[in-house]
Amino acid sequence: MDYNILLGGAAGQGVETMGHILAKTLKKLGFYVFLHRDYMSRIRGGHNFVQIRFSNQPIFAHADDLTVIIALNLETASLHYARLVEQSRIIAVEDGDKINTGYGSKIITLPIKQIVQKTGNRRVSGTAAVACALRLFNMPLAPLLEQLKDFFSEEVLLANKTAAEEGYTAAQPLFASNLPNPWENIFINGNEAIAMGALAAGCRFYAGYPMTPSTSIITYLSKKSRQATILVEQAEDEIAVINMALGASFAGLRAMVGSSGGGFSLMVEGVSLAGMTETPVVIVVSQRPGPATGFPTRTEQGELGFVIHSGHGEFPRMVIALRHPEDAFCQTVRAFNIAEKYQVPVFLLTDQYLADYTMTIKPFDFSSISIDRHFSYDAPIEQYLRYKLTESGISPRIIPGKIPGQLVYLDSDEHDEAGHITESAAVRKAMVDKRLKKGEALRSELVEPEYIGSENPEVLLIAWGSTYGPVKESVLLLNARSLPLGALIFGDIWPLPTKELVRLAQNARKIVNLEQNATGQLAALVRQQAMITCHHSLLKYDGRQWSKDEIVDRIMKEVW
Amino acid sequence: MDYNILLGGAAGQGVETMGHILAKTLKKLGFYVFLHRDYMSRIRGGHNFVQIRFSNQPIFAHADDLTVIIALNLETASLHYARLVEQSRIIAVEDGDKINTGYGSKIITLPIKQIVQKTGNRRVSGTAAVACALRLFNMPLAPLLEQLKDFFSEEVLLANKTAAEEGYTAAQPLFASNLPNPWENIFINGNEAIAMGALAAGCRFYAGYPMTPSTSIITYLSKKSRQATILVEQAEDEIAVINMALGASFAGLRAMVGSSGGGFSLMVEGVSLAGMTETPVVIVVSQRPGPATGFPTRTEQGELGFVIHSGHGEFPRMVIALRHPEDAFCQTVRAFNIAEKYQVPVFLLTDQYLADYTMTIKPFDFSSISIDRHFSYDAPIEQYLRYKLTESGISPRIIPGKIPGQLVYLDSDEHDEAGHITESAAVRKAMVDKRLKKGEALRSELVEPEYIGSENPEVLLIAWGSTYGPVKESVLLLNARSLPLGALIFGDIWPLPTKELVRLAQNARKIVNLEQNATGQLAALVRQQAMITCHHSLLKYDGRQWSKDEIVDRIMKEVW
Amino acid sequence: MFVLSNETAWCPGCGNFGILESLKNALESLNLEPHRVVISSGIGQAAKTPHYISVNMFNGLHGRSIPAGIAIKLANKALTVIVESGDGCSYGEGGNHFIHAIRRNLDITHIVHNNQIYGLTKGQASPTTARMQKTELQFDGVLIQPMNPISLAIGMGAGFVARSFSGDKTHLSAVIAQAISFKGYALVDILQPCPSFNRINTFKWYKDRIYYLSEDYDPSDILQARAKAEEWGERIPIGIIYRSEKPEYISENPVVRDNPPLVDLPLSPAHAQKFMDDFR
Amino acid sequence: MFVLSNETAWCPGCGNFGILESLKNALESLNLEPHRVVISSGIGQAAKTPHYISVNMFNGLHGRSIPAGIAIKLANKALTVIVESGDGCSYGEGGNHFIHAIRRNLDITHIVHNNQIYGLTKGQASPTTARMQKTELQFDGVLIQPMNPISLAIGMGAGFVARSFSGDKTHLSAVIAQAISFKGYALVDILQPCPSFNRINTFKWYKDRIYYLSEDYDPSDILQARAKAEEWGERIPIGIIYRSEKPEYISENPVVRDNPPLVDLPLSPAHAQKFMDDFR
Ligand SMILES: Cc1ncc(C[n+]2csc(CCOP(=O)(O)OP(=O)(O)O)c2C)c(N)n1
Ligand SMILES: Cc1ncc(C[n+]2csc(CCOP(=O)(O)OP(=O)(O)O)c2C)c(N)n1
Ligand code: SF4
Ligand code: SF4
Ligand SMILES: [Mg+2]
Ligand SMILES: [Mg+2]
Repeated sequence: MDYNILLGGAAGQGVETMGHILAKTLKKLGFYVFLHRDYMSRIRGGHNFVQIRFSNQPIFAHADDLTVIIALNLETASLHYARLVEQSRIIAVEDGDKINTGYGSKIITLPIKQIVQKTGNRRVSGTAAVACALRLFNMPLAPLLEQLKDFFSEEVLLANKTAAEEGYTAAQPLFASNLPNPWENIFINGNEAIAMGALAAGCRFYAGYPMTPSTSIITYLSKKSRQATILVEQAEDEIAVINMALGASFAGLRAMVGSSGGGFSLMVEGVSLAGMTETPVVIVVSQRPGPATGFPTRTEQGELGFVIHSGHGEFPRMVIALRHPEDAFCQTVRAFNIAEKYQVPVFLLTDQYLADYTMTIKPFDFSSISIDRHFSYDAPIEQYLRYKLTESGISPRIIPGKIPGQLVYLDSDEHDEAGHITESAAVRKAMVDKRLKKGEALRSELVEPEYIGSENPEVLLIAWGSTYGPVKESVLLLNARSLPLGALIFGDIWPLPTKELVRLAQNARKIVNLEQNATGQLAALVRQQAMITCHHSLLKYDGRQWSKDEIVDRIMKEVW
Repeated sequence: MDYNILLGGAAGQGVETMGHILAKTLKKLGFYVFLHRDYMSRIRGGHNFVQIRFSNQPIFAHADDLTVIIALNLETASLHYARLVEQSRIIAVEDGDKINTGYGSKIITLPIKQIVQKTGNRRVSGTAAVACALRLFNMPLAPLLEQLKDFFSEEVLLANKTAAEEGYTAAQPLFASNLPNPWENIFINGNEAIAMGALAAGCRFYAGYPMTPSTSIITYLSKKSRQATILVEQAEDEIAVINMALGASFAGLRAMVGSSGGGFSLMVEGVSLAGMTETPVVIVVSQRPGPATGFPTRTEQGELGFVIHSGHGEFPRMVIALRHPEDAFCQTVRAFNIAEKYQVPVFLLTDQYLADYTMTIKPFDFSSISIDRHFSYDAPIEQYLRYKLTESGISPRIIPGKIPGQLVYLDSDEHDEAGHITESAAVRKAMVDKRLKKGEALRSELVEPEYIGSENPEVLLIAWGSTYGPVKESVLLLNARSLPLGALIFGDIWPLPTKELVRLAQNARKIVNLEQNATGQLAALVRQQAMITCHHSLLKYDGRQWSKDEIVDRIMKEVW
Repeated sequence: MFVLSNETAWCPGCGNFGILESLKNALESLNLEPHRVVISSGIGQAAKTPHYISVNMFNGLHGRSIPAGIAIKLANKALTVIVESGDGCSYGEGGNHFIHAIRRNLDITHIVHNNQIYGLTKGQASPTTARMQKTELQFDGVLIQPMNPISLAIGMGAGFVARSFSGDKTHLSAVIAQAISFKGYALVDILQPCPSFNRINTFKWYKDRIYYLSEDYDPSDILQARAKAEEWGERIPIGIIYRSEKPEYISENPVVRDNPPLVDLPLSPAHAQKFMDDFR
Repeated sequence: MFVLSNETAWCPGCGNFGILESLKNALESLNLEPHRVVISSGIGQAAKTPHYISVNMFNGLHGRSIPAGIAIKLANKALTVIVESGDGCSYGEGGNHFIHAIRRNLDITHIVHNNQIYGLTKGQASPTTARMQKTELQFDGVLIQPMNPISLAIGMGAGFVARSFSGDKTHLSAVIAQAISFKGYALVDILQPCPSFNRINTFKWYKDRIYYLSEDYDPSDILQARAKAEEWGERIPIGIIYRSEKPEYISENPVVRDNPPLVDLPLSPAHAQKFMDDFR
């Protein structure tokens, strides 16, 4: 079983809340749940929806085919009607008269007038509709009633419960659902996973300036700031954000910032400062379609080239593309360790899709996490030199203020070992070499991309970051059709690990890059770093995430 | 004949002024002159110098070998002594006692005490030294006396003239100089050439915030602002700079900005805005060694990758690397025409070397310049659509305020043809395609790199921008030694023209990139865009420009 | 003349509607022509305003409405230029442009929809959010003092500083019209309820507190103006708090002053040829 | 205790020397330890100051000394944090941080070497350059009004606003020491001759105009302070122009207030495990 419910309406109608209530109910029932958000850049009106896919088998992405539409307004039904599968239903909360008769027997119109009358509340229709959906899937009502408690205040709880009961009786079971085996899980989105990773890694300073789709990271951390003892600062602008993070890091804290492309643009001078001063920092770039303001609430993988090259001058950095919530958590922890080990900026590339989708996964494993700060203040120090030339290029780092007589000089000019301004050609050369050496050393940390698919793929897909879920599912689907295909999905992406790629490329008949952008940025990177040219590009750049169905479709049409 | 004079001293000692006086004197005598600056990021003290190379044959770069050192302080002599050729002299203005006796007969100590006594002025020693140098080359004194008038006020003119006469008698002619054939020329540096290009192209708005080595562009334009009717604004920061330029361009002016890497970092969000809103703008990025504050007064080609990828999101742009002052002039004019034709940002990449060296060249040809603005307000307009979808991707542009009833809506969000915010996937896709189509069209404008060298080069150097002069001279030198070598020097660099490269690469035994940076950014671009891998890299990143001698040396050692 | 769009992306009950209408009234009362008016805006709910009225629009980046607006005016002094954005955009991200625009005193009108919150990004503190107010990000309340844009503007030497309220369209229309007529930088800070995210500074909260400057209030009296600027809390004055003529930028800058609008000048490469003499 | 470097990149006669020495005096008078003091500076001639004195240094980007300094203090409240830079760095490029730092009122000292010019870039106008003063870029003179940082700071609600003069080291040392002792954001704007590029505001120009606030001047009187802040031209007051205690940020922010210096806290992944419950 693999079902997909769309719940839609205008901004302000409670789409988010009802979607989460339904998803959490399904989660509690033990299903694998995947909730995907599609919303507009406005506070009221327009058209927003969530899609809740659930199954008793693991799932990794949203789907296009719909089993049920919960239409909080009429527009929702008409916009998504075409995606309904054969056996399917629309649950409508509007007056029956206004509804398109073309929907025929698919439509279930809830007796909203009565429910409102009975409950004395005009905002309970969503709850009734969700309950009705549960009934269609032959699920018990109790877990929903339980969920309602978490989302509604005492005042309106009763009304919602009543509405749920009414909605539940408005339909008859229609779809078969085998309740899954219970498993321990959490229901978390990519941004929450990043925030959890930061907390686990001991991040004590997060600065930000609100910008979709990065905002929920700072929001979560701010909620926890007292309990977790993490300082969370909303600054006056993104320039302050990055410079604050570097100040905090200099002073000895693990520091992190986040924004999306536009706000990140304002940080790139600071990125360069991190590079020159060898100050560790973790930077989340949560991509949305650009350029400029672009499509604020939609998704794209448009900043790969920009992030790799961001900031003036030459210095090492690491860029990790996050692939799914669990990866987001683990890579965030890893990013802090690498940033401090090599004293470089480490980037976490995510996007609106991954930021906003919520899925059930196994709880994170905290026992395997280690925090490696690479401070060297235990070693005896004669005269501390912040930029001491060493074999590895990595200089000892100490916390200013801790050792009487020892001072830390951090300098944005080209500097000597002590950190003072230099004009010397020889010192310059030594310092450039030192910094770039760290970039070489960093290569030893690289993790090869994850490979999914046939052992000897004829067609090799390459992809990165958040397309992980849809690509994985589509490969499994195509493999099931006996097509010898596989996908290499990059997480570490700069420096680019090329071993697996080179190996698999040798025997592949066709190499195809699949990206959520219009220019094929991974393909360009692979040409540059591995001298491998893709034969075909699958690109999508309308702000909506690739779905597994779309991928299968386009591979069959264009590639096979 | 090919001579090279170094004039050095502390900041504040008049190195700049005296260097220019000497160079201008040589220019007036009809020589080909090349003045190269090396200075520190401070106002007083330290060590600054200029090198003045001159010949009766065309020259294109500075040189390492010195014929004469004019030492305004003792440090100058000791720092540069090793570079003197066999027959050479040091002109020192300090007390003879303090001078290193190791210099032997090379030293000429000017009777500075007497000269100061006679002139009553302590700051005339440089003038005496310059006159002395002229005598060494057996040149007349009169042109120098003439030059002094342009540089000194009435009050000190006489003292300087007297000093010149004294200095002139302090030595005897030593070097043979054939006065060259007179030719009409100008003596100009790269930044002045850019400024002249902007004026010729009808730029009416230049905004900036001081930053070495871009500052002299705004300084020159500001000097001319009334006469040329160009508005020159120093803004509060570089963010204001770029947004002002876009406002001015929207309103109908040709607009330009300039900075170096750090200031440009602050502009990249604005670059993205230019891309999204299709607002023409010309952006000068005058490179200096980074990251961060780096080496403010020195040179590097470190921003190629950054500029090509600058700004979030995907949009077309053009990047032109300037190669020499004449090129700087022509390309600046061209940049304005291309920016307005395709409604894109066009970048001019220069660096401290090119910004600051001054050379004699033929006066610019104004008669061949055309200004093509590509406005379409002559055409009858029904309802004006700023982002009308057209075959070429280029939409008609009108000046707001000129046509009653017609409004211009410029929008940084993804927008429909009229310029209003959209949430539509289809409109998004159409608009991305429209913008990228312009990038394709723009390829038709590309000019192939300049090739210098043997017809069938065994070794193919590739280089870009300001290394033009040194590379050209070194190729000529090596060709003269019958080495079958050639160099392709890129001006247009994004999109990358690849025809010539591919042709020449086919038969070359070795391809070598020569760059003024530490990571080989051109080589990376060529791998990516032409799938050609360089066999060897010649990189220099100590802040000092490649010289022809150094290039010859390293080619002989590492490549041949 | 000035047509308003029927469709906006604003919430019902939002103060932005009153501002939009008042802007239209002001433009019409001044008999301006739509094609000779430009609004430069940033990003935010307020910044969407020009999409809903028939004037030229430069809807640029968050925080950057001022520099674009300044350059538009400089490029074509025949245009009426209005910079319009939210409190976050104008005083937060765009703070540096704000203070330096005051120094420049160019003839533009700066309209700030001050809902004391970041609306579009869903309710974080803006520079004008009250101390200890809880928001969607500052869960324990805002810890830093709010900015008082009126005193800041007066302290920086602005020539026209006004406050109005989106709930009084008559007052607001008149203030905007006067600001546009003022020769120089004119700030109109508008109290604007955001029912979706600011549950403290509601329509009623403002309504209960505002009072109109009396007929005999002399806006040219700087001392009085400074005192008025500090009034905030129980009673909030609205009206033109400070007004005095200062040297306006265009009348000081010979390049703009002594020429027709710069966009009207023809271009010719030959004009630049004379400068070649500098290099001979 | 605090050692000064013998070698600087400054010009003979520059006011920076007096400031450097006064800073040393102030730090010594307060009995601070060098390793517990941090100077965060930007880029410019003034910003080179920390290179010449034995304290920790964060010599960051032009205009960005404030945010780095703020975070250093927040990260380790046991440190004495001084933000030091030029007028261009602090009021021009860094203007937005300046105004918002005042709002935040964190316990840092902001020392501005105000030479009314951009020194390091060779003589362009800064935000404080006088109207009509000719510079190396503004050949016809500066057309926009100078910023008055003292009135701006007072207008924004700063708790400690002082002006001093690099030519009077006794006065300056005392003012800096008081600023450092002040709990909250403290601004010290220092008149500093730049003999190389500012030929108007010379040592003599300042010397002739400055006068000391009298013994009975009450810096807590806001009205008086506002009036003093406006004095500029023939007579320029120096001293602590305004002083009043306001809620200091650290004492307001529970995360910093209720913990040891954050750098001293141990890190353990297990601490975060409890938050997993949010997602069950
Ligand atoms: C550089 C940048 N940072 C952040 C954002 C995200 N953003 C958009 S609107 C906004 C706040 C808007 O607040 P305000 O200006 O007060 O306008 P309102 O929505 O309240 O009218 C922010 C932070 C952005 N678009 N660009
Ligand atoms: C982003 C950026 N823009 C411009 C510069 C160039 N720059 C360096 S110092 C300076 C001005 C310094 O003036 P001020 O802060 O007054 O210091 P002063 O040299 O006068 O002491 C400028 C514009 C820079 N380093 N970074
Ligand atoms: S969020 Fe607030 S400001 Fe924005 S439209 Fe809604 S009510 Fe108005
Ligand atoms: S340029 Fe001015 S501020 Fe800088 S050191 Fe010289 S005199 Fe001082
Ligand atoms: Mg707001
Ligand atoms: Mg200064």
